[in-house]
Amino acid sequence: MYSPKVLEHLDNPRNVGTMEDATSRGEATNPVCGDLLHLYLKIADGKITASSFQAQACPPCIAAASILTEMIHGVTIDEALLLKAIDVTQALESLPRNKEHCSVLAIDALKAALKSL
Amino acid sequence: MYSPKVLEHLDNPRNVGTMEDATSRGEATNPVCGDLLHLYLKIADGKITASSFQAQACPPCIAAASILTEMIHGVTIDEALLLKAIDVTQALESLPRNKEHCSVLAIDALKAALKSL
Amino acid sequence: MQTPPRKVYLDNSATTRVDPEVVQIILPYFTELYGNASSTHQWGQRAKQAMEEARHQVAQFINATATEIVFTSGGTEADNLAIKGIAEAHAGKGKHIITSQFEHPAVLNSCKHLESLGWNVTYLPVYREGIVRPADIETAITDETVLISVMHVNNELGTIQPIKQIGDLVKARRAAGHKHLHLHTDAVQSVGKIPVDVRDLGVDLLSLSGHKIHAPKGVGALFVRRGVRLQAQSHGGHHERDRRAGTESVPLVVALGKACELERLHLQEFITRVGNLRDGLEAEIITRIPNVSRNGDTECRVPHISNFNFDHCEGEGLMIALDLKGIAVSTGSACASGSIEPSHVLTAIGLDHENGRGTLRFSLGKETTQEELDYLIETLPVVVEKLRRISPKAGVRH
Amino acid sequence: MQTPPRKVYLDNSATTRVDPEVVQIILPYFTELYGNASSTHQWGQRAKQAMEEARHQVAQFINATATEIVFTSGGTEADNLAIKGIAEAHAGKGKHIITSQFEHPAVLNSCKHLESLGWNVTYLPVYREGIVRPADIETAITDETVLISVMHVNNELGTIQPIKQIGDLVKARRAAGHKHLHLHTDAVQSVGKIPVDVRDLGVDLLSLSGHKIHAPKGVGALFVRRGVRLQAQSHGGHHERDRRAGTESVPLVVALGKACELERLHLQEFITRVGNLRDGLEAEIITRIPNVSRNGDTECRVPHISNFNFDHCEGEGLMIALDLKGIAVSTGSACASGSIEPSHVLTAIGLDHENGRGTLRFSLGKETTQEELDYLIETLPVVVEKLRRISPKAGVRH
Ligand SMILES: Cc1ncc(COP(=O)(O)O)c(C=O)c1O
Ligand SMILES: Cc1ncc(COP(=O)(O)O)c(C=O)c1O
Ligand code: FES
Ligand code: FES
Repeated sequence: MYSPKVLEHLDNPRNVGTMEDATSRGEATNPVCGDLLHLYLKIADGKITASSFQAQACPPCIAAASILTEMIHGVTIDEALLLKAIDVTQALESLPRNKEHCSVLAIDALKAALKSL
Repeated sequence: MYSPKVLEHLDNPRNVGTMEDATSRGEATNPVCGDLLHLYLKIADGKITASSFQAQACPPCIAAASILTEMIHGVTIDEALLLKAIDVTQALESLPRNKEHCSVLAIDALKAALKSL
Repeated sequence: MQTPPRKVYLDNSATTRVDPEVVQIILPYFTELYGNASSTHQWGQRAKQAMEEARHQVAQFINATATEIVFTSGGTEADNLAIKGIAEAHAGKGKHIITSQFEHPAVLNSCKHLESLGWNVTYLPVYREGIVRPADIETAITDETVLISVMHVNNELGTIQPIKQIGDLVKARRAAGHKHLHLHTDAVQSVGKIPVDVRDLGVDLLSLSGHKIHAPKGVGALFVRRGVRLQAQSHGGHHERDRRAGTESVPLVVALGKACELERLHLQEFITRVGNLRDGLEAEIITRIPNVSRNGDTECRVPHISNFNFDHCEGEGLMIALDLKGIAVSTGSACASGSIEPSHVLTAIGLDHENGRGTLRFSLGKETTQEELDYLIETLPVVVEKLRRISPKAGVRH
Repeated sequence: MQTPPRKVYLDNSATTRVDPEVVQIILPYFTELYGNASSTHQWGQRAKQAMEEARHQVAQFINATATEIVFTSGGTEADNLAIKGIAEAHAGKGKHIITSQFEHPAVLNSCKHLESLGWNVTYLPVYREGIVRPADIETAITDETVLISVMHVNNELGTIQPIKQIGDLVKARRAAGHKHLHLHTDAVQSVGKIPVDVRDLGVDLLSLSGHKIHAPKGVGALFVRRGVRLQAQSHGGHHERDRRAGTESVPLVVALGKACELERLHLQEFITRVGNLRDGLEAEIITRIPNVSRNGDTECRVPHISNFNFDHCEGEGLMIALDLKGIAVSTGSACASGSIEPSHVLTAIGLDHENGRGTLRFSLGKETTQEELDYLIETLPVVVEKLRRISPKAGVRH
């Protein structure tokens, strides 16, 4: 049902946890499924130099958050603002139709974190 | 579905055919299924000394007529009049519920033949 | 003389032997790949994959797409779902159905059930040849008509119905604004025997059944053209895209897929080989046995069915006599057995008690051999003659 | 340390592995004894015999008589037939049904369908313990009530419902003149797991499903007490004494019969052995993993199901993580998978999003071993801990 990439990220999620010295953080929830995502960013010179996440969420949501932290590593804020849910989904190879909103949650958390700057 | 006895009589029906020198004959039809039975009797000294049948009918009906010709062999008219459909059915070991009327047809033909005396 | 075969099965329209290749392929789904296709773990996903592959195989065989295939427990359920499913979903547009007098009981009794709920049903005649006339359909259609259901091939006679012509007619009506008109065909007896192409036929719904094409009993499928609204008849979980609730029988579904693939690969060969065998059989019967006649049109029919009437005999007696010799045939539809009513199919083509009672259906299969038919041809005249000797009427007319 | 087993199937409430003995016994019905049970020749009669023997086996297992057993394509069809069949046959007497909030979708959605046709349905609460209260039924019954349908065992929690008490209540009402009151129980999850006796329970109808008791998917049965009037839902031939049209799947029916026989012979052993395994598993989970709780009554339940909530985890994540380790479990009912709604069963026992999302169901089977559970017990704490480390909430409360 889930792509190998999703399963791999679920089995071995990247950049898990809080970040003491985060320069910004963002939160997103999906009221329908109750999934919750926290994203922490460290930004220096207009670039994302580190990120981490916490999630109480379904597997694709965890995978989306995990891969997002990889995708935004070393990326400028402007570039990060251009990222869309579909980019996350494609990075995960694919998501079941009824789970595509999980990528949206990851992007929402990113937007929230960048807004909090 | 049919008892071995029914099948045996169907495979090897007794006393088939018309009888040139019959002393009486009886006919019975079932209007529902269209089955038709002719019974021929030779009677001497109040006893049935020979019988034969013709049928355009379903298997249990043929078997019923066939076994009836055996059952009435050497029997007095009074005894023959006492025969009932259930006796024929029992002689055939058993009949499916919806085929019990086939024995009735055989008995009807017998009654008709005896009445024509 | 060679010793005759002891078992000759010529009742392939009643049911078929499961292909050993099909059996082989389903075995793992009992004891290894036994997951529930609704489960999201490995066991479930493997089962689901297998099921979806089977769905493709079925779709490919009838030129449909996989999402248009709904798996059911058999032909009867497919017919019920088609007829009641369309009726319930479109009752707001009208309550009229057109069908034929000699449909399978699954169709007829679904229609009768709807009649009891206030629907109007027109049962079209099929004439002596056992073929529905499109002109009759044209006459019967009203604005209230939501469904036409005509079988592709009749199970007793083997006659092929003009579905494509009816399909054209339906398309024309629909183009003229009669949007709620649907066409269903019960193809249980045509699939695997003649080419069946849902696009070419122009049908909206088509039923098929596994056990008529060498898959096990208990599985079938309904083709539902994309966009056709249908009310599910089985309520429960979200199986089959909400069109049929109930845990799918993965092994049976896999069997149906494989059977469709095999039938697809061997269809042309079947038509030629079995058609020749059947024609040879008929020629022999006609030559060797007096007072016989064939029922139904002898041109427009499937290659494997032959329906004969033997005057002055009773069909059940013939059937049992042949059975005692190891030969399986049927007198009319298997479904009607055990009742003494004459088959509704024979009645529909105008045969009465007298002319319809000596009827036998021989239905050949992909495994039928000339040697088996030779045995039948030797046995049949003896059996017929024996019953005729018992008959009071045979003498009269001979 | 021994190498852990690679495949541990603990989802026996979703479906079971077909017993190899059952597979062996059905094989001849595919390629040798392949007749249609409606055919009157040898092939057909052999098939029919086998089917009737199976009917006896099923009947014997639940203390019914053979003629009271109607074979269906599964539990879903049995539930549909029971509910809609009773409703349609007795609508003249009233249009009220009583059921519970946590029935299987086959029951719930059949009831919802009837609601759309103007029926009144009362959905009884099941409380925190997941058990219907007979007093609530007593309150809900009106003279209009024609059917009470309460499941024997809930599929997610394993809790046993007081069917016998409800049966007594129904008998009392009936004795007092309420003749059209019927009692149905969905026993799909109790048959083969605890003793099931239709006379003792006092039910009029009871559903069971083959694939939950080591027969293949695609077959089930409905017990219909002698004398109970039921409207067939599948229209067609005269199969199953006119209660369910459609060519019966002889191999699957034979499988169901054999499975019932095997379950009957091994029921007591199952209860003891698997009950001990389950209790041991629960003790270990509670000891080794903090912040867990069991859902549903822990006394009045079947021996093989265990339903846990793991705080600050998401059930699907746990399930998939275990799946990656070769262990199959489920989060709620398999039928609900693929949707993001919380299970209606968990909602019914008062669990909300927050408290219900970390729920796993372990369902043991007759083949489950201690070694398999040891592997689970080693794996589970690691998996839970890993997900909790990701969770923003776990930190807050630990
Ligand atoms: C034309 C036709 N339709 C429907 C059916 C019913 O299909 P099934 O036997 O799978 O229920 C049959 C077979 O009996 C048939 O011949
Ligand atoms: C309690 C209950 N009822 C009914 C069913 C449906 O039975 P089937 O899977 O045979 O359609 C199930 C299984 O999913 C069940 O657990
Ligand atoms: S299921 Fe809701 S975000 Fe994934
Ligand atoms: S079926 Fe009519 S007499 Fe036998």
